[in-house]
Amino acid sequence: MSDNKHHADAAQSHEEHLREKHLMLDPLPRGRMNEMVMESMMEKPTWKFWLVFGFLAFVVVYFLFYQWGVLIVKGQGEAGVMRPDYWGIFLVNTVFWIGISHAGTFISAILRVFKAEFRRPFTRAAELMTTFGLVQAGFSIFMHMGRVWVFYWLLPYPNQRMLWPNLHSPLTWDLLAITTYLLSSTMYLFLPLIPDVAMARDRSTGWRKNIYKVLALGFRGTEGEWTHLRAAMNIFAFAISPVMFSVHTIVSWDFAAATRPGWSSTIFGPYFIVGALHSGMGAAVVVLAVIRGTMKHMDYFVRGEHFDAIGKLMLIISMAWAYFFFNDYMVQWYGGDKWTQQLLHFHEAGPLGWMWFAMLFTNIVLPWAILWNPKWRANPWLVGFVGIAINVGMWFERYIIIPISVTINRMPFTWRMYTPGIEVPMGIGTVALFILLYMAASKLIPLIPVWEVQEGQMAHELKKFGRETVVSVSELE
Amino acid sequence: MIRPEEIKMSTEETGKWGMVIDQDICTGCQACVAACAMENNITFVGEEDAGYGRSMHWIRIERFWEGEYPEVKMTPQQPMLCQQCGHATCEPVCPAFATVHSQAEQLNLQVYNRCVGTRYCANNCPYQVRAFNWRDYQRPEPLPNQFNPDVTVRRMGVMEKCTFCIQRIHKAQDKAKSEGREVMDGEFTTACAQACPANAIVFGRVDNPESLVSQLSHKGHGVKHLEELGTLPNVTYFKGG
Amino acid sequence: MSEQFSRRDFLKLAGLGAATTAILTGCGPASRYVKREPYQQMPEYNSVGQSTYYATTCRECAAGCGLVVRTYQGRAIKTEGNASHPLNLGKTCARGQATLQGLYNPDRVTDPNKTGSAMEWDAAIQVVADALKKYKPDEIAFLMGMAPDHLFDLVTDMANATGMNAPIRFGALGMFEARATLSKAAETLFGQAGLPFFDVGGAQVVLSFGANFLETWLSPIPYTRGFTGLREAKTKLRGKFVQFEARMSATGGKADEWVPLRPGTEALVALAIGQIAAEIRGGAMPKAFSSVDLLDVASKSGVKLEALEHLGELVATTNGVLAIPGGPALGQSNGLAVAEAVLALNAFAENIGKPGGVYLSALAPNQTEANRPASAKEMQEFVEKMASGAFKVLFVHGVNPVFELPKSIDFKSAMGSVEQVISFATFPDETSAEADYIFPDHHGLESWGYQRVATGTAQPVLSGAQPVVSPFYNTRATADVLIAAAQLAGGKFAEALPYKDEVEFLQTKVSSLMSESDGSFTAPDAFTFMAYFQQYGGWWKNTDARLSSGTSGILNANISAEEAQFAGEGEFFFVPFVSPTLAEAGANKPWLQELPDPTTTVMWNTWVEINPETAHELGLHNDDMVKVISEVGEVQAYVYLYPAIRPDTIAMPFGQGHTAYGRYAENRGANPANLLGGHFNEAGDLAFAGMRVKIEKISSAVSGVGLSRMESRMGVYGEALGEEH
Amino acid sequence: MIKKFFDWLKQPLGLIAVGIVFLALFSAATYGIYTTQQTPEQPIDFPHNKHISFGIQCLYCHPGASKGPAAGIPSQAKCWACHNQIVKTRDSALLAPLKDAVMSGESIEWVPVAIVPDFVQFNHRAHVAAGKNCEDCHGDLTKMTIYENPQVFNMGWCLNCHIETAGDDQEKLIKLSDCGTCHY
Repeated sequence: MSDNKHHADAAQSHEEHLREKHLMLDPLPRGRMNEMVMESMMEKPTWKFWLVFGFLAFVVVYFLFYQWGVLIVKGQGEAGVMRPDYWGIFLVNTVFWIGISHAGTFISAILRVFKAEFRRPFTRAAELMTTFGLVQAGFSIFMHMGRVWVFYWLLPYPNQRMLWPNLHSPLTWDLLAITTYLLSSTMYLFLPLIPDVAMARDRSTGWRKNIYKVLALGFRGTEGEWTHLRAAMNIFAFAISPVMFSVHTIVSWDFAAATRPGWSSTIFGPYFIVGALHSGMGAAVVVLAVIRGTMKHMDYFVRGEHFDAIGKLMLIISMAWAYFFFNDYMVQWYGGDKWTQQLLHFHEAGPLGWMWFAMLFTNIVLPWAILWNPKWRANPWLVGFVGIAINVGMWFERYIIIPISVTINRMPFTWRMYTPGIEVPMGIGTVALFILLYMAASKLIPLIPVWEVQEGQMAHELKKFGRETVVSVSELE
Repeated sequence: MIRPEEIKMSTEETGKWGMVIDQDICTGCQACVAACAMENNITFVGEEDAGYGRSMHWIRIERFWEGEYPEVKMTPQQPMLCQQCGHATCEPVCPAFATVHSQAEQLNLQVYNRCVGTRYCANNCPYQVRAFNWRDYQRPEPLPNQFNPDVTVRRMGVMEKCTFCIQRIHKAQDKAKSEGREVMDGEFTTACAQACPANAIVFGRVDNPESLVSQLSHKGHGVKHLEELGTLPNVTYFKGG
Repeated sequence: MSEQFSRRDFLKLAGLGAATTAILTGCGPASRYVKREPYQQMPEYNSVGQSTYYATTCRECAAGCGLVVRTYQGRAIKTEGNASHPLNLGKTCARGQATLQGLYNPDRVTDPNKTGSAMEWDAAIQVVADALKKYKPDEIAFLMGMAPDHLFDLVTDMANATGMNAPIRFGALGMFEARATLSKAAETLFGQAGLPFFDVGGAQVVLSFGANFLETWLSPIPYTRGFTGLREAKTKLRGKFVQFEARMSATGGKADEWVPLRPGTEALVALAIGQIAAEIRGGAMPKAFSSVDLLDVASKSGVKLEALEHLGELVATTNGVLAIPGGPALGQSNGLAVAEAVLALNAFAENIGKPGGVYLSALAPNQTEANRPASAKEMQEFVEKMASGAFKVLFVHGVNPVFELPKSIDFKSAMGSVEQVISFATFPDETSAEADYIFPDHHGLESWGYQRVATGTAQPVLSGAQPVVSPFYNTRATADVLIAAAQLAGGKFAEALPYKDEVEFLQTKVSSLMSESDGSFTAPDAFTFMAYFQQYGGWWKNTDARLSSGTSGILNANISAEEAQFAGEGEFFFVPFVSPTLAEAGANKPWLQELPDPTTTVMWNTWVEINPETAHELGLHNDDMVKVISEVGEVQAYVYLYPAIRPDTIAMPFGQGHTAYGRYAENRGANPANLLGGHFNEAGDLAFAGMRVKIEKISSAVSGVGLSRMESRMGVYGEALGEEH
Repeated sequence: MIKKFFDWLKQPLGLIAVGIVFLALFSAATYGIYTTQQTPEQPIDFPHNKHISFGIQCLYCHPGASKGPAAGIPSQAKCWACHNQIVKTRDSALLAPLKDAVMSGESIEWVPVAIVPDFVQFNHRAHVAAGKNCEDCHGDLTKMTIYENPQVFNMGWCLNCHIETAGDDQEKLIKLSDCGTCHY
């Protein structure tokens, strides 16, 4: 008997344990949950929030926009670019931010397609990252242009001069890919937002209600509306995945298609995508940790299990990145081209060799050392730290690929080290703008897709087969 | 896109205008550099920018060292300028068609007014001979009196490079046409070749077997730089010695 | 357009608009709102939109190369070489190319002025006339540059007629070329003074003892052409070029064999090579070569005995050996012996007056005897006279002695002892800054004149100059000023210069050539002759007028086989050399500043060349700031680790370090003349390469501060690539 | 406060106000652009039509057009050479600026009208040699006093004519549509 009771107790505690651990098994009443999300959003910002917000706003205005004005008036000479480093940190940042934006789509689209249930509470946060990241990438690439005021020449528009953008140029592909990506990811951000905005509309007053009213497009939650919305989201989830892959592949072609030692590498496409996911996952985990730590009720929605799941993904991606890095290195080295040899040696033993080793440490050693352990993996701050480290490492990777690699070319008479100038404050400005947009978003739209969580919770239940408590998930679609 | 059967061997003449530079007699005196700057309204950038790789020279003279003291030698001076490649790497990468191949003159053109300043062309140039206007470099009055009216004065944010003195090509062609004849070999030359005290630079039509430049470039020991990249450069170098 | 909104305002506004459009389009000012002014009267030979070309003579140095300047709508656009000029055959050096940057330099002297305050030309001429009248003729001194010759002739005429001191000429290039030494050595070979002419193009083996003939030496364009002839295997085998010097010059960089000998041992090495060659060839040992001991030479000079033997064999067995003395080799206490020893090699090679050999340069058409600029010793005497108050008025034209003379010859304070110093400087330099008056001459391209070609071509050439543009500022030709002042002064002065203006003077001087035979052109009358003279850019004879009858007596002369004496203390020999791109007066031209030095590729600055091994021992690195200390002074400059310099030698370029010379030159770099003491060789030339110096480290290199180089330190020297290259 | 303002804007009067402001801005901008496209005032109201009616050829005053890149403005001496001999024009008030300029030796400051940007290398000679008449580009000057552009000289207009001129001649088309023909 006692044995039975013990078993029953154990089952009971196991069940509780499961509920505590998994959001999907720990449902709250729908009304309560909606309220929690609304409260987290409507919570009156503290003075700390405003302090940070004000500081970031200052950084954005001064470092990003004012300095950009200076850059436009005085020319690219304000930046550290020169011969042979015609490309500098602006393009590092472009690639970096496009990389960050990749994780958003990966989480919300790929994981949706593959029905990874742990994605549910943070698809919105990830999608925001995509859009906000792309904004920074766009800014960065325009900062880089010598005559940004004629940027529209890069767009195909009919004109009497019969001049068109050059479709042979990887930069034109880039522009098309990025604009496509920005448009589609914004739409893909918006579609799942509709039910939540509708929810917010029903629970708010004043100007907010007016805005949500417009954004909700009159969504009432009828069966027909849901069917259409689901269909649309499914289509987008499938459609946006190849866009995401293509975008970073095309970004990699900016380099891979060039005639430069160290750049002409056939493996750059997948290498860049994996790199993008690597930094993107790192960024996502940081965002989640911050949301969880600073916003009300978020410890309910974002739990250790999520960090654990993303941590696993990060570990796998880190391994994939290591594979591609080694593969690229191996092929470049084995090629035996004397300039490439020189370049590879310069990466390791040049004045910025420390950066190369730091990159390997933060991108490979650190994730592998920490993320293998399930307990450590469930610790938001630890995983968040790894996320930051990976992002630093991935930024280094792009720095090594761009300004450090272009130092070495086939004309040794021109080799020169790059010293950044105005790029540094402007780069910091983009980071500030990214955070600033996030902070604004956290107060304006529900960061948690409530309906998606509720949907998941409806589909999950604990069933007992004999003594065993088993999680069962029903098919919704 | 070039199909494999279209790829020409670099020994075949593909260009129209070409140059032969004899490194054995080039003394590195910089007369060509100065002549080029004067002819083409090239701006000076000042000590700091010049030392930081931002000088605007369209032609530079490279020299390296061989051996250690006392058996040290300067390698033959190597004037490096735009090689006016027949299959240039700078051209396809420009998103705005600002650097295009002139079908008429077989030169790599840089259309300043179309340039948006992505600097991809310069990045992709294996010879690193393109110069970017990093700033709006000022030439105080009355220095602008010297501007050559036949050459556009470039401002901030555009790429520039050697044009093989295309303004002289046009002028000579215009003159020849008005006189109802063809441009003769040696009738005109580029500013660098004209100034060179050592006569180390010869310019002319490489597609005319009679011209001095094509006869010289067919001499056995001429070298074209980085031709293994398939750029089909139109400048032939003699290392000599 | 409304009345209130005047056109001027509109243009101003539109100008703003134009500037904006200019930036937006990335190219020069959009011309929409510019105004165009027609000619009042279309100048002769001009037509709208067409360039006009004028032949003239380059004034960047005294060599006298012919230029053809392209002008467009009254502006000078481009200098090109005059293809029919026998000296340069259409070629120019970098300095000739950049001469327009002097013409349109923003810092020129715009008006006649008295210590900065502008005055009228009438008053200025009165000042000159008063000076001529007020003082006794022998209290009036003229100091002139090496160009232009017509002004020198004018002043000489004036001096001859009035008893005024004969004009003294000086130039830093002449000082660093040790022209007095060359001239004196030539005298022993040819029996008369003058500049020797070395036919590099016709030689098969050239041994150059320090002569930087591809840079600034004597007449670099024809020597470069000669070098091409030496190397080009057209009618003969590719010639061989051996350079002997302690620091690899741009010329030495082209050598097939570069022999880094110890400074001061050039004479020994030349004699030793002669001795070995004479032994190989057999016969009597020439007396000149007999005095040296080979082993002794090898140990003193640092040139291995095998190397000497190899060179001796080369000299003995090759036809067409040519030996050239020059540069720092002559600027030593034994400079004359070096010149004689090297010329003795030529005598041994039996190339005097033969193709590929040594000639005495032809005299220019209206020249009766060779004259040379003052040697440093003569300058010292001149300055001593100035300081003693012997001169009451000093006229300075075309030379900048405050900057160029060695520190030990204190021109600046001597100027204080002269009552009136009148400068005719076109450009505000250190000397004119100290002058009481500046009466600016036109820029060379705005000037009339002629220049005698001193050397470089077989033909006697009188190179003609004419204004290619009308004067840009309120300047006046010095010849005109002197003629006007002389007439005001009256008396002998007016008699000496009975001309209406400079052009009439020129015509008088030049038209005497009309009757000469074998000229490049003939003319029926003086006006036509003058017109042709301008059109062709000068007049020259079509005959080879070089003196080719030298003696080989030098072989039996007693040539002192002593090492040079070095002044001062310190562990380093000091080799100052003239910057090949800036030379003596190029520092005010921004594009010359931005030309990389041919050897170091440094732009816009001065450097100190040190052997990398030595630097390593001393703990010096590239871009460290060091102080170079000689017995008379010290200068500071950045270190350049130069792989081709002797470990016991340091070198510095001359050309920078101006305290006044326009915005592009001022306070830039250092002037090695501030290290030079008053030591001379037997011919009176400055022993500029005969000093020992110390160096002291001032500060270590700071990242981002230092020499601006064209070359990549990473790519060329393997720095920061993580490995020894 | 802001809400009130927006509410006010929404009522008809507000909408009209918005419309007026918009129209005002739009017209100001249009006018601004319009003024830049106007033929500028010249120091002398030069009557091209009168000169042509006297039978003076274009090339008489602008001879550069057949010889080189620039057609050129005649020198003042050339103008005065004729006008000096005609009693009516010698003392005409209309020609006072010319007379003053000739007497004082100062230049008349004409404002160029038919111009292209500096990055366009235009050559009159080639166009004249190719059989273009002056009026093909510069319009019918018998109907103009001071010169006005008959159309905007922009690249589309140039290129159109170049392509039409080339017709089916491939070689000519390559030459005439090459960027380097006009831009260097």
